[in-house]
Amino acid sequence: MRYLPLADTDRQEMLRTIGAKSIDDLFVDVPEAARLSGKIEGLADHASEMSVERQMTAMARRNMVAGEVPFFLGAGAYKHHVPASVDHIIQRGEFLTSYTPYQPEIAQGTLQVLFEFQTQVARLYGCDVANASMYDGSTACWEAITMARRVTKRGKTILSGGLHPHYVSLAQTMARFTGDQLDVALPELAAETDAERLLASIDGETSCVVVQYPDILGRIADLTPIAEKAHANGALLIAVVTEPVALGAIEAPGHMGADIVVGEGQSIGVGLNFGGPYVGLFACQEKFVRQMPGRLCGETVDAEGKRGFVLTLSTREQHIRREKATSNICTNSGLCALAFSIHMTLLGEKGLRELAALNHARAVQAADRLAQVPGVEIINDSFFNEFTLKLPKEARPAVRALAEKGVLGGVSLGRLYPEAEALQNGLIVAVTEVVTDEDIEALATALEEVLA
Amino acid sequence: MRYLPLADTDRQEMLRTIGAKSIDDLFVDVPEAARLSGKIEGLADHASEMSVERQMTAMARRNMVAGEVPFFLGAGAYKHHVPASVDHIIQRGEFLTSYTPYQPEIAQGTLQVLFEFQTQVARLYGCDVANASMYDGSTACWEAITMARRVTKRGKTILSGGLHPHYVSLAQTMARFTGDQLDVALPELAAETDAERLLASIDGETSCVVVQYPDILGRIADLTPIAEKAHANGALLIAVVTEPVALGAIEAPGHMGADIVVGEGQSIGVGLNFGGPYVGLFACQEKFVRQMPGRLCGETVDAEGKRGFVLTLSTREQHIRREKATSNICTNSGLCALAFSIHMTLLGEKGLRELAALNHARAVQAADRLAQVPGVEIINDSFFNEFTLKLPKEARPAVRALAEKGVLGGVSLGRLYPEAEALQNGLIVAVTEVVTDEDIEALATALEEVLA
Amino acid sequence: LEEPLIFEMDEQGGCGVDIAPAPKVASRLGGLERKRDIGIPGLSEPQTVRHYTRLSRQNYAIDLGLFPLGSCTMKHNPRLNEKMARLPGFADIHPLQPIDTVQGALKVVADLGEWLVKLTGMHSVAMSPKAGAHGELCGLLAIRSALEARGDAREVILVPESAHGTNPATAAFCGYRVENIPATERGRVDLAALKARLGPDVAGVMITNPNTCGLFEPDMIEISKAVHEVGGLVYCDGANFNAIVGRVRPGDLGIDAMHINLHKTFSTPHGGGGPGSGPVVFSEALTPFAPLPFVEKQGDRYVLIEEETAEEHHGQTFGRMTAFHGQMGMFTRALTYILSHGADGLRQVSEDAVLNANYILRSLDDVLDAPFGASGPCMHEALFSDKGFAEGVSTLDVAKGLIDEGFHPMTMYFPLVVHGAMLIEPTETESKATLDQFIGALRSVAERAKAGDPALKAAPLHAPRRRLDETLAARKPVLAWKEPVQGMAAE
Amino acid sequence: LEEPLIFEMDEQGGCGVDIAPAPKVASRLGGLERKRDIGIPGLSEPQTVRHYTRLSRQNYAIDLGLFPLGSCTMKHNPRLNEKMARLPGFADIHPLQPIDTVQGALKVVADLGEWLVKLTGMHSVAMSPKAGAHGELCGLLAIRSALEARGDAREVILVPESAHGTNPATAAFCGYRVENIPATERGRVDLAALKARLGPDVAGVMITNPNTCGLFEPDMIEISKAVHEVGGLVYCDGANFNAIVGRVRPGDLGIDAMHINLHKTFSTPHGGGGPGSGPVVFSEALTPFAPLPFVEKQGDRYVLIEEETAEEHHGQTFGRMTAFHGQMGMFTRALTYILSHGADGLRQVSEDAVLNANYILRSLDDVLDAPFGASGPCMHEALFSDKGFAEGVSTLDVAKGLIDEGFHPMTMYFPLVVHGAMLIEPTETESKATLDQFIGALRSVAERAKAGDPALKAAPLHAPRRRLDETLAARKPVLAWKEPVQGMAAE
Repeated sequence: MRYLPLADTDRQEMLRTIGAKSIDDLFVDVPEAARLSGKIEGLADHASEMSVERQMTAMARRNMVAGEVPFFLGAGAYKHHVPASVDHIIQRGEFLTSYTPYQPEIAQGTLQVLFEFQTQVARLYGCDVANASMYDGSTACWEAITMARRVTKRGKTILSGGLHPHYVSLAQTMARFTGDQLDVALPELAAETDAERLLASIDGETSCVVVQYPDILGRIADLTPIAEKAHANGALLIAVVTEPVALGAIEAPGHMGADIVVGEGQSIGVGLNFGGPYVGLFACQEKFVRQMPGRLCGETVDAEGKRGFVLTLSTREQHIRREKATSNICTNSGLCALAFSIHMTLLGEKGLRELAALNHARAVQAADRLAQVPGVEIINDSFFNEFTLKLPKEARPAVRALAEKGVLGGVSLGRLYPEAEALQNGLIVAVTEVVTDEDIEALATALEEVLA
Repeated sequence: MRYLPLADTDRQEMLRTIGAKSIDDLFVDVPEAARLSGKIEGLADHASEMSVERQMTAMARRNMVAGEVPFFLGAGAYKHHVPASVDHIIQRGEFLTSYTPYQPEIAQGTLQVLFEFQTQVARLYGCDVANASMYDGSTACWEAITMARRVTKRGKTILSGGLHPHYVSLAQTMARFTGDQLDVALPELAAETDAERLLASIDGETSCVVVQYPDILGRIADLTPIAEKAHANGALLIAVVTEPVALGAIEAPGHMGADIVVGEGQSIGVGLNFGGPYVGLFACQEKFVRQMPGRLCGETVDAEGKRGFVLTLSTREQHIRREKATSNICTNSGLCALAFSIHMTLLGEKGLRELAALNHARAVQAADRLAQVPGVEIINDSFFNEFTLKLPKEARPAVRALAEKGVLGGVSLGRLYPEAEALQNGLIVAVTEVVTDEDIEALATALEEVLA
Repeated sequence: LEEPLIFEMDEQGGCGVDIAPAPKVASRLGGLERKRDIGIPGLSEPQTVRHYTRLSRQNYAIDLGLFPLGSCTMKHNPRLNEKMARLPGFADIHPLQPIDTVQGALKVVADLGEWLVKLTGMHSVAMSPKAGAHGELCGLLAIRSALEARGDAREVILVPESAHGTNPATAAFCGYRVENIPATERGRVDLAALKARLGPDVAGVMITNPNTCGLFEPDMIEISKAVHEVGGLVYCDGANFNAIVGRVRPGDLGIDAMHINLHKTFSTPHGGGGPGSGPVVFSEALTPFAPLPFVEKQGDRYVLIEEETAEEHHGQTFGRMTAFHGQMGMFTRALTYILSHGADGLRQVSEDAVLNANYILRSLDDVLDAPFGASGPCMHEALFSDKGFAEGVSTLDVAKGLIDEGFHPMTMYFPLVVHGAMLIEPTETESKATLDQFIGALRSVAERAKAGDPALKAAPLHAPRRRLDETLAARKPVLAWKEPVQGMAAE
Repeated sequence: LEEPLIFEMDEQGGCGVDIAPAPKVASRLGGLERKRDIGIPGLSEPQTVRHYTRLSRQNYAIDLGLFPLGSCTMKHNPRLNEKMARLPGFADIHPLQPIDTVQGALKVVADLGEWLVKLTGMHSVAMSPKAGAHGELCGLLAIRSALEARGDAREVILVPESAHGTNPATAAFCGYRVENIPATERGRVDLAALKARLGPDVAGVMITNPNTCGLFEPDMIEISKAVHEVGGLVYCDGANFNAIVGRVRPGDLGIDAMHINLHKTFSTPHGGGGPGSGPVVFSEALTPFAPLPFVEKQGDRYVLIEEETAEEHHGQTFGRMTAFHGQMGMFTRALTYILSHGADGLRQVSEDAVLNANYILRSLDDVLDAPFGASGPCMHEALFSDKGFAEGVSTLDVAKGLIDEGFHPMTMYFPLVVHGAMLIEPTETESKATLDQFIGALRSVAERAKAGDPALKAAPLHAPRRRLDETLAARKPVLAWKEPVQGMAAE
């Protein structure tokens, strides 16, 4: 067994040292009734690397690979090109197989990366500070809502209809147990976001307003009016960004008055991975820092006065505060945060802006081409790299028909909102730098055929 | 341009420091006539990683991948499963991007690996010492012949007909210029090797006899009688091993009297790579060490008395001896030697013997099955993981027909010996641990169809 | 050479990617173009690779040496797992692709789930929790849902004193009041005290077994029975499942829900703090309440039960805990590991883990105080206290002293029930030779601690940094780099 | 902690692979079963990964810092190259597969060859040489073949004093007598002396351009002309092609053959000493003599010209130099690099390489003697001598002193024409900030050398090892590990 270094002779010698006759003696505390005598049923014995590789590869081959077909899916997870050096670096044993940096003297590598990551995220989001990452965008969003509750001591949260439905669903799950009050709505297939509804709903009971930017249909609206109204009512504005590349082209939520900005970091450095692991980004303005959940890395000095980094403000955390902790979260998404940070460093200001510009230009080209498909209507006036089509028929079966033609054509609103009749003809189309002219043409042609 | 860190502002500042007006000033020594004014014709400008990846991937897809079809090619390059950890380790920057260890104080990693590698190779081959690797098996073979000439001061070399034809061809190329006298022969499609011919040819003029073990047709013969006759005549025995895995099952040439053992190390750790880079192994008995070509790593101590390793005996080498050097070789196959060494460490005595046993057993099963194909005859009495079939018709077109059926069925002797009429029906079939029962059946069935 | 921050580098205006020029189009960004500098430094690829390579070398890692972190389980991460997780068929598929285009991915989820159920002897599994603590939350939400479904809202969750901090935190998050269960002198749950506390207000217990003292709870079956008898449910923290995998099935102990940290038992990498993955296995009683989404096999085809289809046959689900379907990248690694080890290998894993821990326990109990050493063998981790250290020498000093010996420190000050606790978990992937080195190193540091060697207070000396001032960091938190004020550099 | 040899480890009886059990068959090994122990230690995967990871950390590497090795060109190795070389379509194909199953691979060879020909302005290319020195051999064999073909066996190859050691070694290997060409005071070939020596016995010259002093040979066209006029041929050592790629084509200088070290100009990794790859470009005159095999495009199809097909249209080939077809793994990397940089990028590469070198030359020529500094700019490397060092301080001491400053030393004592030569090549992949650091470090060491700081003789102090005893190693070579004699350990 290739991962187990002990030889039988070692085992015998060690048992002698311990003073036990057999391994079974070490399991003496396990009641007889609970001892498994045989092997786990149905599971084969250990296998060679080659054999396991073949089994796994056979399963991998049964999936349609994004990089091998015209690909237009978004809705919270985006396909971008990740430079080869990112994966090279995160596979270094010193990153891959290291532990949470609780022993800072021998974890400065991870800690400095986290400090750089926090600064990158804060700047990207237009905030003062950011934490060292969360599980993903959806859980970061819920954590932001609970943080707003701690700040405002109020329990009412207004969720934009443009917020990703999974994020809404998660909040609904949690609110059922925490007693938070959620004001939710479905999106409408219209050019305008639901800013008006949000503005109308904010009142003196409101803890926070949660707005996605760009929203689930790809629409972009100025957050400033909502921030102003919220602040006037003592509420916070939480902005959610599922596509961080957008912020290379459009204004940062933190610069439009958002108090907390959270989102998904997957686009930068991480890859699709069928939905996980991803990396939740979480930033806020300075004054709220002590209410911020999650792990934080801070600057300090060592006994010789040299600059160094440590995990800090852990008095908020479960391993110190136990039932009084601000969150039960114990893990961040360290390796994905590293990947994000490396990719961001490779991009820099210049690369991020160019990448964003290319995404937007490609999306505009695609929108123009798809608008020519008979019966298809583009909902959006504004968008970054993602927009919504209204098809003349239900989008969900259309997406399946496109897949049969070898085109992954988008995310149907039917998949995301199975029970919302009014949305069934909606199709979200994401267009990133990986999409070629040929891909756009392939989608347009296939869509014409499917709708004919 | 992602690999170039200088910014234009840097360039201007540096030119100022240098005292030059423009980059052109730095190329002032290039005569006007030789200055290329435009760009290289036909080559596009710099491209994104994604674009290059697509171009390369398109080419990669035009090849039939060994791992995806029933695969039976050998004849000097073998498909074995290489553990994932091997490639992981050789991609560490400290190995991948390090230099030849001429500064031993900061290259002990590479040096200790080479010392371990040399010991592994020497033990595998049954020799006292080995060098730090050569380009590949074929060039190692020629270097062994020239080394024998230096030792014996004689110029006649007897090559077995069982020696890989490319190795023979290379020796013929070189001998034309060096004046070495080569005694060569074609192999015969028979169970017996050409040991008798070799024994008869050895005389007092003979510098060395070169025998492949197992030979090109897969046959295994005891080298002891040849060694004895050679030694009695003051000649050396050079053994060539193209499949190192075999030595986990059969006696090492060094234990049968071979003075120099060379070969290809590709099977262990390296992979097929369409023929290169591979790793040449080179070992000999202690008394010849100062005539051994190539780089050598030796043990020593540092200024504090700690054990350390250095490149040694470099007085034989071109950078010291220039035109009096034992060889013009300046490079070894360092990273491939590392891969070989890691894989060998993972295998160990136990794994190597098990791997060899599995290879042999699979080959025996395949031989038994193929012998049932009408008209097919197995030439070999003895073999390790490779044997030769005699088909009822020319093998070369048969191999192409098999490929059209999606089976890579072996190496035809027609490909290796295009001008040898008597060999055209021969087909070398290699069967390693990657071959499944289904693969064997697929080959047998396809062969039946092709021969029908 | 000290490695500067990317924000401090001279070459930060560079770029390590080449982006094809964007076609000219009229912008449709809604008039919200970002105009001000973002302030993100860029480096060319060579500088980027070098920056992170240099930083990495300031880390300790399993690839460099033993990580004796009790309760955190740092074991070898097989490289085959990494290779498999990167197959384009797994790494390059979108979570919302049509179901028929991701049948292989769903099979991975289903197969891994099936093995987790079988290995634990439970009834079903929720795959979506993102990490161990998220799994705890999942388990507690299921418990609360089940109790609410029977109209029986209870208030209290009992947690042993020695529990992981996440246990009470999670229970509190779900709206429960947490009460402690005391431990016996042998380091186990005090069964009598537990029984005495049980009643109709108790929603359940959260128990860790093997517990955080590294000991198996021999009364576990009886504990479960007692809790069930009063209508409560039993949550098991599965952090220590690696000690018993293949030898004991938690389902046979009466557990209703247990999360499994894939990295602890099934070798996914820790990555310097995540990503984790915390699937939760359920008893039959809790199965109807499991979260969305999950994978189901229908004939030859795998389907994903999401919001739309849940109504039909999963109406009692407590809902969604995360976007998409969980940590696919971790599932491929864990499944690869399970297939690699197989039934015999997984049993050997727990045996070797327990053997290694007992070897450490018995090799050091002459020099270190083992508070529960007398009560018999430990499971996968060995627990020592600071009893016997000279005045002024702390567990922290011993930990930092170990750094100078070339090892990562053990877990310190946990569990809380032992004074100055040192919890040592070698895992099954360490050789006897390495254990002997570690034992020698810890013995030497322990002897210095007992002798009161003042030099120990200064440790570590041989690390990229000396002891860091954590108080300063917390008092005036500096969480992001800021441009130094002009003129400061000249001072 | 010192890392032991695998042969010295306690756990060396282990195994890091699982091999399926072999089916039972009757052995057909010809009665030659290997019975005695082979003596190959084995380690489990965790121990193996750790052993090599630890060892790696004793190496310096480009990924860690500047490698100012004149004439050896250590530049950044793009990670995309590594990824592309590992595509199964390139990495997992056999060299003897039927031609129609490897069309993509042959296209890689053909495309790379085409770009090498175009970039050098030559006529054809031989792709099979395994490394630079092998390429030299290839070039010289072609020259000798061409001369023999015209019945004109000549005896002498002229080589400049400053040539790489491989040049005279290769010429000698091909049976030539080597004669030196002197250099001028400006570090160039002495054209008058060369012309004076030329005659009917001269087979050709081997020249390096830019030469090993880092200078362009301004008389190169005239040199070629003179050699051609007496019936000789011109070999150019292409080691320094990276200084002129995209700006100068060797074909325009009258070169007949030149090898190209793919790692120096086209960024394939050095790997601690190989594998290399040394394609050779030929003029029209030498093309008929190029070695087998090579790739040719015939319509839409690529074919491999091997022994069988050579007769028809390549009858003058001097034959095969290696088994199979060359270093495919290096071809994919080099082609990836060429496509990445493109025409504009490659030109920028040589410009930045030359700029960086001149920046070093002019930033240090006040403190170090630059023997040819007065003659104008250098190309891609800056050359200094040991003139001005205090009595007893050598170039070696300066080199070792640089190690303590965190840098790899420069090339020492080469070229031989300069006393105590220090040849510094920064390459184009170093930033100005890194150059400034290096310049500061070398300045400081140079000042210590001039002041005669005795501590410099002890350098390096901050490296995994102090200076190693190379004499001891050579006097009593220990080239393999041997079991220590029983009882020795006790002494």
